[in-house]
Formats: sequence, C-alpha cells, structure tokens
Amino acid sequence: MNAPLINFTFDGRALTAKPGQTLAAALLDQGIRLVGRSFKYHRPRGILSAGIEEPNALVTVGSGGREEPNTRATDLYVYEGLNARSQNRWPSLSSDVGGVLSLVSKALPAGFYYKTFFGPPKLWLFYEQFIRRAAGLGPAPTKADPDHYAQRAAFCDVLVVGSGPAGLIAARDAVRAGKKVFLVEQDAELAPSLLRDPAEIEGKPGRTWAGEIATAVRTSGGRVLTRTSASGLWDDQFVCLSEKLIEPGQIPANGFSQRYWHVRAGEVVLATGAIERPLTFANNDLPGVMLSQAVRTYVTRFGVLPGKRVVVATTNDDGYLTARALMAAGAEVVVLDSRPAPAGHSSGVEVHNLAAPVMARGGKRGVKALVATVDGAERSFACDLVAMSGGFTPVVHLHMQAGGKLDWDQAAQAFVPGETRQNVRTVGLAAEPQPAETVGAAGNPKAAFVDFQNDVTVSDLDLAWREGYRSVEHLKRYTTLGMATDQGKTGNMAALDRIARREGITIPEAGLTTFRPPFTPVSMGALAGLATGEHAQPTRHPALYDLHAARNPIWLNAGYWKRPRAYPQGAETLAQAGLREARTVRTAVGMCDVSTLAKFEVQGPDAVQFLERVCQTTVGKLALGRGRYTFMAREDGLVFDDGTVWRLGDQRYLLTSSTGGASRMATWLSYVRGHLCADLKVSVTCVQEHYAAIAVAGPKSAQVMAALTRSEAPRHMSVVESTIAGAPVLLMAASFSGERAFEVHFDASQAEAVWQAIEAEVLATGGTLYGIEAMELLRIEKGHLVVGPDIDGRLTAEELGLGRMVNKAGGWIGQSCLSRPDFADKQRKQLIGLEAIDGKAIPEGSMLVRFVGAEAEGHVTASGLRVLEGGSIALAHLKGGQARHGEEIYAHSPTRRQTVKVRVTSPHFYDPAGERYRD
Amino acid sequence: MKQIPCPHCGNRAQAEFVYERSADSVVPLDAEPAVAIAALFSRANLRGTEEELWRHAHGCGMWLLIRRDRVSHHIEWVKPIGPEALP
Amino acid sequence: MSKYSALQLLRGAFNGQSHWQPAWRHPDPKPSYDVVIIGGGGHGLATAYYLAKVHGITNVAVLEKGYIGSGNVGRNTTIVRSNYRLEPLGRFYEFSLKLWEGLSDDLNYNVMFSPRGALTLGHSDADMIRLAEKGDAMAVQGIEAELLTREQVMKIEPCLDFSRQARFPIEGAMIQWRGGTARHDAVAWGFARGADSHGVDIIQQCEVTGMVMDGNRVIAVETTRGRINAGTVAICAAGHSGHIAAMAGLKLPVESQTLQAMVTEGVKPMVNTVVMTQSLHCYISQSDKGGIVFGGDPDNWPSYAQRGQPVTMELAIQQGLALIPALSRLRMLRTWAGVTDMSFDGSPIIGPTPRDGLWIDGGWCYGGFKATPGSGYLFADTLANQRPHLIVEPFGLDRFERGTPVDENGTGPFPNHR
Amino acid sequence: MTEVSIVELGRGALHQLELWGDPAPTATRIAKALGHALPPAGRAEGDVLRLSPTSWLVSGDMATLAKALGDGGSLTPVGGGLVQIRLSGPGWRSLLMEGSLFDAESADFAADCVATVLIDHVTVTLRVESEASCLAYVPASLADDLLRFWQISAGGLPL
Repeated sequence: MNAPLINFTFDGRALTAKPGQTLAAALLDQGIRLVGRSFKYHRPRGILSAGIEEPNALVTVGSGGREEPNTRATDLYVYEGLNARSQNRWPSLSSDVGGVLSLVSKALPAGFYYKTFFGPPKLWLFYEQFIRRAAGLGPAPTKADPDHYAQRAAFCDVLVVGSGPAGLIAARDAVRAGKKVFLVEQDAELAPSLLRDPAEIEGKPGRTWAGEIATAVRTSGGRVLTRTSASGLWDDQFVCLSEKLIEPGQIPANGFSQRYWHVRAGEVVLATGAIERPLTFANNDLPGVMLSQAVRTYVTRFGVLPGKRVVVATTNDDGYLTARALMAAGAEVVVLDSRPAPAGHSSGVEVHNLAAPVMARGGKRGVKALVATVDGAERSFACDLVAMSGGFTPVVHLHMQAGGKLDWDQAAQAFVPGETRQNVRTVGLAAEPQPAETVGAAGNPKAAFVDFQNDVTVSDLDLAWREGYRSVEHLKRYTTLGMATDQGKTGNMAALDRIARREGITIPEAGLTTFRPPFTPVSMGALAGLATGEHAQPTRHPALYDLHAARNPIWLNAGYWKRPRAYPQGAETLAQAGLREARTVRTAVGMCDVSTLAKFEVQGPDAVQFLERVCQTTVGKLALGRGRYTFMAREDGLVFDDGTVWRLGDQRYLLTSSTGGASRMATWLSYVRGHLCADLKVSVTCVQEHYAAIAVAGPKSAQVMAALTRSEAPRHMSVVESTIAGAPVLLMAASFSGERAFEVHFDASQAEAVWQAIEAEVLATGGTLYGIEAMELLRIEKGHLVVGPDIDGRLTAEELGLGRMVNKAGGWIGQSCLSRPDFADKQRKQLIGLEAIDGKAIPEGSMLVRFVGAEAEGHVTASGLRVLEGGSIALAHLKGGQARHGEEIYAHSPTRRQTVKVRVTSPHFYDPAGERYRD
Repeated sequence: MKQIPCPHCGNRAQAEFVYERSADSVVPLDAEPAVAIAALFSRANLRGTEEELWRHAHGCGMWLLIRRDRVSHHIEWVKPIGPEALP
Repeated sequence: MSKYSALQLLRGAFNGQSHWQPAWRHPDPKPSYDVVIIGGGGHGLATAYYLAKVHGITNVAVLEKGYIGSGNVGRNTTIVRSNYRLEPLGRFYEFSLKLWEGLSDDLNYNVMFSPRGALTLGHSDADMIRLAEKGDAMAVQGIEAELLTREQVMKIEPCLDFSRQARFPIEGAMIQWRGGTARHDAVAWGFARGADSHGVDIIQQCEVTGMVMDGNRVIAVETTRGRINAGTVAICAAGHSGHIAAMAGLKLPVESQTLQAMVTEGVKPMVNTVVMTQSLHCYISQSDKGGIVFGGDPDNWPSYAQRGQPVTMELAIQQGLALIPALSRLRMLRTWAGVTDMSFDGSPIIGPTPRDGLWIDGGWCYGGFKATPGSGYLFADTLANQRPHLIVEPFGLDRFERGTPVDENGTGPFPNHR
Repeated sequence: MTEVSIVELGRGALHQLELWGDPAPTATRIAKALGHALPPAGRAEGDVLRLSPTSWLVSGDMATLAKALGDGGSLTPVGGGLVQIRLSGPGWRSLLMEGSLFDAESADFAADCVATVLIDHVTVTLRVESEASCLAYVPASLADDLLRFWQISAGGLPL
C-alpha cells in the first residue's frame, strides 16, 4: 500500500515527498543536490548528514510570523504545504553573485578582517555595512510569532537522553527497578539507528523491541518524548528539553508549536551516540560528498539512493555497512579504506586498502570524481557520490555541561566521558565509540574544509597556528571554527588533529573547547514561554483598577503597577487635566487611589524596639491613635525609603512606605526581623494588598470625611477606626499634598462600595478625582520627597533636610556607617528648592551649573509649578546647597536645549508652617 | 539551577530562592563603626566554600544559612534562621 | 612586527599567506621584572601595552593562568559606550571611548570598533526624564548625547514593538551615537601583539599561586612556573581579584558573580544599534556575523563557575522578545558566562592597595570590556608614576571606608540589590 | 486535551496568624480552641493553613482564635490581598506543572498539603483540597495575569 505523497515546495518548485521523509531525504529523492551556499565564500553546498549535525543544508521555512530561518533540511520532516527556501544566495541558488567571493578567497584567509579596514571608526562602519549584509545566513524575521510556547516542569527518577539500543536498555532497566523514567529522542522515531541498521534484539525485530520498552516507560508513569532535544544540563541534574510539537513553519492545531521542559532528574543517562566525522581533503564540501552513515540512512530508512556510482572512503569498519546497503540498493560501489587489508577478509566489494581521498572533482551540480592515494599512488575514481567516514565523535556535550571530564580513547581516536560530579552517566556509543583511524588532511589545504558552514579550511588552521593562535580556544575564535549553527559537531576533531600535528603533540594534549548549552539551537520563543508581548512581565492591577478603567484615565506604568495618571475631561491634555485636578485639590477637595503604598502591620510587645531599629525617627513617643512621617536608612547610613508610622493599638503599628520600594522594604524588614532581631516578640505582616487606600485631600476634605463617617474628622496625623458605606475603614489624617488630607484604608474586597461613597461625596462637594500627575504637582510644591528621584539612595537624612527629625537617641540601623569621614564634607549634595527667575519651566533632570560651560554641581530631581499662582519651581540636589539659598544658578539641559535661570530656595514652597493642616 | 533543600519546604528549585549576602557581611546591631564598615565593605569572597544568607523568597519566605562551594556550587548544608518556630 | 594592511593580504594571495609572523612570542618567564601584571585579559594586556608604549617601561611580564583573553574580555556582549550619569564614571568611560576611536590604527589590529549607536530606550515619561538627566550629565561633560522621540526611534530601530499595548511601550530613547560594539577577542589579541612588539613578555599557562612579602611590601609572586621577582605587582584579574588579593592578606569590597550572555543563529541585518533600556535588564545587538547578542542580569549569587543559571537567561529573553517580537523564531545558538568582580557601588577599583608595591585594577562589575583601553592607559600611568591618575582617583579602594562611593544607581553596597 | 476547570472565587475573609516568642504554650491554647493542633509545615487542617514556620493563614471564626492567642502572637486581616482560584478536574496537577518548577504531580502532594511556589513569575500558595481539586491563593494584583496564563496553558496540556 502506498501512502499518499506530501506536497511541498523548494525555492518555489512544487515537489513531493514520501511520508516520513525529511526535507533532505525528499530533495535527494528528487535528485536535488545543491541546497545552500556557504557563509563566507558562498560555495555551493549540498547535504552532508542526516541529522542535527548538518552544517550545509539550511533553509528558511514558514511564512509571516512563522518564518523560520536556518532550519536544517536534515532535521525537518516534510509536511503538506511546507514552503522551504534556500538562503544566503542572490539572485538564485544556482547563480549566486556572492560566489565571486570564492575567487578572491586567497586574499581573505582566516582573520583577514583583523588586518585591514584601518582608518577612523566611521570608515569601518562603512565597510561593515557590506560585511553585515553579506554575512548572516537566513533572512531577518520581521513579524511577531503568532504561536504559543509552553514551558513545563517535570520530575523523574531517571532521564534517558537518546533512544538507541543503549538508551532503551537503560530505560527498561530503570522501569524494572520501579523508577519513573523520561525517555527523550530528538528524532521523530524511536531508535532511529534501528531504522538505519535494522536488527533483531533479544529475539525480536528491533523496532518491536523498542516499542515495547516505550510502552513500559509510559505505563509505569514515565514519559516518552520524540522530536525532543535535551539542550542543556545544569546543576543538580536539571535538564532543559525542547520538544517540537509540530514541524518548523507548520501551523499548530491548538496554538502551541513547542514545549520547553524544565526537568529535574534523579539520574541522567546519556545515550547520545556519536557523530560521524568527515574526511579532510580538497573540495570535500562539494554537493554529493556525504557522511557514510547518512548515506546509509537515506538508502535504508528513507528509500532514497543519493548516488549510483559511489566511492566509500573510510577509516573504520562502519563504512562497509554503507557499501553493502548501497549495493543492495543497486549502486556501484568502491571502498577506499585507509587501513591495511586485514588477512582473510572478504567483503564482497571492490576495496582499496591504504587508500585515502586527496581531492574531489566536480561543481555545483555535484561531485564527479574522487582522486585518492592508493598505496602511495594517486588514482581517480569517477563517481556521483562520496560516502566518507573519518570515525566517530561521541556526543559528550551534556556530560561536559554537567561538569564532567573527558578521557581519550586511543582506539576510537575520540574523547569519551570521564568522571563527573553529578549523577550522570553515559552509555552506548557515546561512551564506547567504534574504533577508527585518524587520517590527516590531504590535498590542497585551501580547499579542504574543516568547518563547512563557516568555510574554515586546513590552510586557515595552519595560518592561525603560524600566527601564534595555538590554544584551541584561540584557534576557534581566530578562525571561527565551530562557531556556526552546527557548533562544529562534525569538524572539530579534524581541526584538533591538524593542530596537534603542527604542534607535535597528541590530540588530548591539544585539548578541547568547552561545550556550553545549548546542544542544538533552541527557539527564543520556547525560552520565553508564554511570557511574551504584553505579558512579558506581569502587570499588577490595584484593587480599584476596574473603577478607574470605567472613568477612562490616562494610565501610568509605575513599575509593575498600572495607575491612573489623570482623568482628563473633554479634550484636556495630560498637563491640563493634571493642573485642573491639582487646583481643585488646593481649592476644594480631590480623591486619589494610593492603594499601592507598601504597608506593614507591626505588632507585639517589642514592636517599638523593632521599629526604632528600622526607622530613623522616634516611634516610642507616638501616642495611641497618632502617626508621624518617618524614613529609613540602609546599613551604609544613606536614606533609602520613607513613609509614615501609625500607632493603631497599644502594641500595634502600621508602617507605610513607598510603592516602588515595597518589595525591597518587605525583604529588609524580614531580614531585620528574621535575622538581626530573631529574639524579639514582634510580628511583621505585609498588608500592602489587603488594604486598598484612597487619599482625600483639600480644604474641604475634613467636611467630606465628616459627612461620610458621620463624625468629626480626626486631626492631622491622627488615626481613627470608622465606617464608610458600611465598611470598616482606618481613617488616617495624613497629607502628601500640603492640604488637610486623609488616607482611607480598607479591606480591598470592599473597594467598590467605599470608592463609590467617597466619590459621590467628593463630587458633591465640588471635588475631583486626581491622579499621579496632580499628586506630583502638589507634593513638589509642598516639598514632600519621593523615593527614586529625590530620595535617591545617595544622601543622608541630614542632606535631605530631615536632620531634625532623626532620633537623637540613635539605635537605628545605619548609624555607625555615618561616622565615615567623607560624610562630614559640607560640599556633598543636599536637597534644596529652586524657583525659576523668569518663570520658564525648569527641565526635570537638568544639570545645575553656575554658568553654561561650568561643571555640574547638582541636578533637578523634580520639577513643578506653583499650582494656584503659577511660576516654576523644582526640587534639586546641589553641592553644599543648604548653605546656598538665594544664590542664582542655571538649570541646564543640553539634550533639550533649555537653560533656565533659577534661584536656590528652601524646598518648601507652600504653607511651610503647615497652617493648612489645622481645621 | 540548583536544587536547594529548604528546611521548611523540602527540595525546591533555586529560582524560588534569593541570595542575600555572605554570612561575613552581616552587620550586627549596635556594631562599632569599624566593625560595621569592615563587615559591610570587605569580603573574603573565597574561591571555595563559604556561608551565605539566602531567603526562600517565593516559598515560605524564611531566611536560611547555606554553606556552599562557590566553584562547584555543591551545598554542604542548609540551616534555618529566624525566630523560634513550631515543627 | 610585520605590519597588517590590505596590501599585505593581497601579497598573501600570491604566496599562500605564508609571510605572516606570530602575533606574539611564547617566552619563558625571566627571574625578575620591573612590573609583573597578574592577568592576561584585556586590562592586563592593555596596561602592559601602554606601560611600554607611553612610559617606556618594557621590562614587564603579563602572567596568564590559561590562554590570553580567556576571561571576561572574551565573554561579554562587546558593548562600548560612555553614557553614565555620574561625573567620575562619565569622565573615565569617555576617556576610554576616545581611545577606542583610534585603537585599530594605534594597534595596527582591526578591533572592529563599530560606533553604530548605543540606544537606551525609555518606556515611560519617568524613564525619559532619567534619560534626559543622564544625557544632560554627559553633555555638560562634553560627551555627546541625543534624546530621541518615539518617531525617531522608529526610524532607527524599526524592529522594536511600537504598539501602544506593548508591555514596555517605547516613549523615546537616548542615543550615544559614538557608542557601539567591538570585536572582543581582537582587543585582547591586538593589545597582546602590541605589547609583545615593545618587548613585554606574555607568559601563558602561568598561574600565580602566592605572593612573597618583605614586611608590608610585595616583592615577588610564586607561580606554577616558578618565583618571579617584581618591582611592582599589578592585579588585573577582575572576576578573581579577591582570590589574588587574598594572597597578600587583603579582603576587597568585591563579590564574584556570574554574568551570562548568549547569541542566536545568524540572520541578515535586523538590529542596527546596541539596544538597551532604562528600566529593563536586557541589552541586544547584532554581531557582524548576524547573530543577535543578548545579555541580561547577573545571576546575583556568588559563583566562580563560568556557568550561569538557565532561568536568568530566560527572563532576559522574555524582556528581549517583548521589545523585538520578531526574535521569537530565531534560535539561541550559544551561551557563555563570565565571572565578574561585583564591587559595592557598581564602579571599578583602581589604585594602590594597603600593601606596598601592590596595585589593583578590578571591580569592573559588568562594565569592564568597554573600559579596556582606558583602564589600561590610566592604570599604566598610575603604575608608572606610582600615584593614581586624576581620572581614576575617585575609584580608590579606600572610598568605601571614607564614605565616597560612586554609586551610579544609588542602590547601596549589595551588588544583588542593583 | 487534559481536562481542568479554573474558577476564580474572589477575595475571602482571611487572617494571618503569627506567633512570637516561645510558640509552644500559645499553640497548645490554640489547639484546644480549634479542636486540632496548628498544622505543621506544608500542611493544612480545617480552616488553618501553614504558610511559614511562624505564620498560618486562617479563615472562619476569629473571636475564639483571638481569645486563645492572647498575647502570644498576632492575628492580622489579609484577605483583601488574596484572590482564591480553584483548579479542579483530572488535569489540575498537569496544569500546575506549566510555568512552574514545583512537583505538583508527586503523589506526596496529597489532600491538605500546602506549598508556596512560583508560577509564571507569581508567588502562589496552593492547598490540595482533594484528589479532585486544588485551591490557589494568589496576590490579588496579579490574579488577572495568572488566570490568563492558566487559561491559555490549559489549552496546550500534554496528554
């Protein structure tokens, strides 16, 4: 029975594939050999491998936001409608203008760019544009990705990476021992090596045997994942897996295209196999020169014969399996074996021993002949396919990522896993690769490629060595060896061999570069998971969010929070709305959501002792029902936050601090309580989100509160418990605006009722809602500080003008570090006010200079205006500023081309005596 | 990504924890200025094993003292810090 | 030293590029040097180069435990800029940036310094004010800075997400056009070749294992290749400063932490500048090979392993994808990590130590790469004259106990609070 | 697709109980009043859920508890800050593996087990109610975000 063929396109050409074929298999099946162009010289390239190690056959697939460049044709299963395009060529794959670079390649050896393009940086910038356009591989994507990527945790006893026979045996043994097993395979099929080399295992067809083990894994609570690559192995057997739920460019049925797994395993078994090594000879990069096992895979697994006259060039026994498979499929085969003829051995194929390739002949349509030395003499073999095997490189990447060491296997000429400090072991061919000989590079070194994708040749390695780049890391970085998308999976050993020969040392002495995650490239989308676009970071919605939203404010992203900035009426701009709101507060009343403030309940017999450690002000003297402004110093003595502290009960206090510093404050209080004061009888409970809070400010605020609570409003800096709209509230008479004002704190579940009651009363009293914009204007005029611009973590309480509030008895944290000598310097920056002499707005953030051209002596931290009278004012930090009141200087902003003459003043512009706080 | 045995929550992923400071940088309350300054502004910073203060920030929230090798990341032990607590 | 030029490359086309000489020698250590520099990274090699070239002090050894450039000079995100808020930092990094501008010619080694613009995005009006403040601080010091509107940013970097519902909406930016990137390895190699040509001995595979003291004076270092006497010992081993200083009995205001970075597979040009942001922790640029280079926060825990935390990188990628949604289908190709000296105010430490004859250049946090030429030049001057150069005076080791930190972010003494 | 239902229950009346000093005598009094001991780390019983070594989340009758507590600790209202979300159906464990690093699929995480964990950047306290459901206490300001995350994730759960 023939399954229906699958339709796809390659460079616009309509083609078909058999089910289960990779794109590479399908292209070879259709006789297409030229698939890509190399990175540097734009040399024509075909398909080298049949797996994830492919350096040459990279294509772009998908369209729109699903366009995926640099997709390996060997690791992409053809699906209906697949649209694949070749890359890095113009105007077309077969006539690529960039190919001229091949002709001048002699002047462009490794690292040529370090030796030329001198001159001013602008000149390099000019050359660089051309280099950048020529470099890069696939097209740059331009659209957002419409698909989802899941990120998922998993825990298992044993994670087996690789489902070849060794991995399957490990999985089976673990299941038998009662373990929960994860079995991971990067191929679409389990045990792909059994598809290449069918075998009977334990008396069953290999595939049946494999299927039974997979079933056992599943039924014992484990998982079997195909199309899944173990990309990184981190501390404590933490393994990241990337699972393709669909093929690149395909449209997902449920919205998800990949799943990225974070797996914590008790043990990791690496059955990662080995990657075949190419041989290094001239023009070994021609289309039609392929890895031997890959050829066998195409023949046996995919039913494709990539050539009819084949030279198999090998340094090991595995090449003979390929020769046999090819002959069985009807190809004419010659084997070139680098080793002497074994006695009494007959393989039934034409074999030349002591034979090694020197040069391939051919062009972009593929290889036509292979020139080889056979027993010292050069011979040419006409062919349309070369299947080469230079031995096998065990996949030790994950072992090395786990901190494992490597040993040298002389027989296999390969690095194999050594000891490791994690619970990780390697089995199968990754631990015990097949024996093979190492054959040095042959033929013209300028055309003998070691790193195919990056066009690194043997002569590049020689040049690097000659120039002193002899450590493997130098060699890699200088020549870009192993830095292409295949990360040197095929080519590194040939390079090491060359360098060891030049240096007169062994390969293990030459060493190896460190393997770092990922093993194979991982989609950025998968690494981000669902946290993309507008959900890249959570947005915090205050309890009153929906109420604001219904009133159509201009929003402000304040850290994670979404807060109303102003509630414009009609066509008002932000500035107009802010000023109107502020003026209404000054003349009548306004209400504002202040729910995001950090709030902590501090309770217990030792609450005062705790608070007087944390706050730089006194707390012990606070009478029941009273509150005060406070600020906190870091251990280095500098102020980092401020707020208020209220005595709600005999041993019960409420501490508020800044919104932006909330989590920092929570951590800090937790440290002081949990570590420095563990013996105190005190509890510190974060109630930031429990209490929603509304500030009501303005000369009519007491009237509003009285109406709402049907009782006299508390006096300034007093707190009472009351009820609004049936909800219990804490009514704190505190002001951030310079007006008589209240903060109403209440259980956030009562948000709607309380808000609506207050809003009705405020509006009925001629008041307004106000947002952050008005709040800023009001607080700047009053000279209240905010954490961030004004309290910037660089000044002491004294320098912020808070000196007289500091608890003289001491005992607060940070005190001892204030004894450092430079704090005595009166020329340190201090907080001051500024007023514009000619009324122009003072640019926030501008530098304070004595004259334009002088050095900066400070800067404007917050800029505002006199809300009712007009006139620009600002808060600023100025060197020695507290002694400079009255001085005229300039607020200078070169980036905004504004310079404003200002007078240094006290930072309190509005009601400095606080008379407006009295009813 | 270490696995950290929280004495209160059991084995948890490192991402739930926050490193806060090395144990040698703790400034005792009422420390003399010289002691405070030395603790705050110099570190052994050993290329080896040190004691550190961590917090199970996205778990029980408690402070922990962890003895750990800063090269291999191997954790020797984890001890709870804080007020007296019930099991 | 054979001169590098296009002509020489062309000559090579006809002789198989066989005329190139080693870029530096591989000498054995001599018993004694006037100056021994510990650390063959960018800073150590640059210090040696300028000591020899500017001050004529050529009896210098650079000791490197592995291969030169194996530390942070080869594990960063290659960004060069001088856009700092605080004056001492601006002054220092601008001095360095000026050296970058002539570095390829000076070294006769193309370090590919590419001033394609260091763009710092603002995501709110508050961000824009802070950017203006930084730009103004720069401009007052004579460092060019430009504020950009949202529309201007759109023209410069169209790949960014300009939609209004973006999680990090783009309100504008500040750009330092003279900022950009450089080829990191080339910096180490160029300085090495330059220093070597002036007679400096670059000694690789030579680890310092101890310091020999005579009273309070350091007179020699013990190494895996024997004792080497020194008139002056200079520590240029950021990441491992604390470990080295401990050999002289010193504790530093430094904690070693891991900083990771990554690069995607290469694509044709899509990111034109170096994209940073005022309120996020990721920075993005595109290499000449087409890979998108990504950096994020440090891992925020002490570690000497050149190995990061996967989740830290995932967080940086989440932010990066929010800024440039089209990055989603690119693939992360390679990650790396460096061990950084996190100082206690975010600024470097350059100058004398409490030990006579021992000087330090470290504490670079994540700002060391762009500092390389400036640090080398000014540290060389400091060593040659045995007093801190005026520009590095604010960065003395004793500033913490004096109470004059240079705290760019105002976050105080704990690196992980930054 | 694995079945899971996600229901937002809104805010509830919750208090945080914290003990200071020597907790033993207070705990004994409370146990008598509650009719059961304060649950140990990682557990819940009745209306009481252990949050940390020194704190519990409690609902129900506060008066009895407050009386038993005396001056051995504090009882602070916190319910306004937490939104409760119930995950139920055979897929709730599977859903909790999404965007998390905690083993909610472990058989040890059984009825009345409690864990505070990180899910999609949000710190969430989970209480297993029974094999059929799990209750999540989510910081109120982040509940919308987490709900959206769970709703999308539920559509892509593996089999």
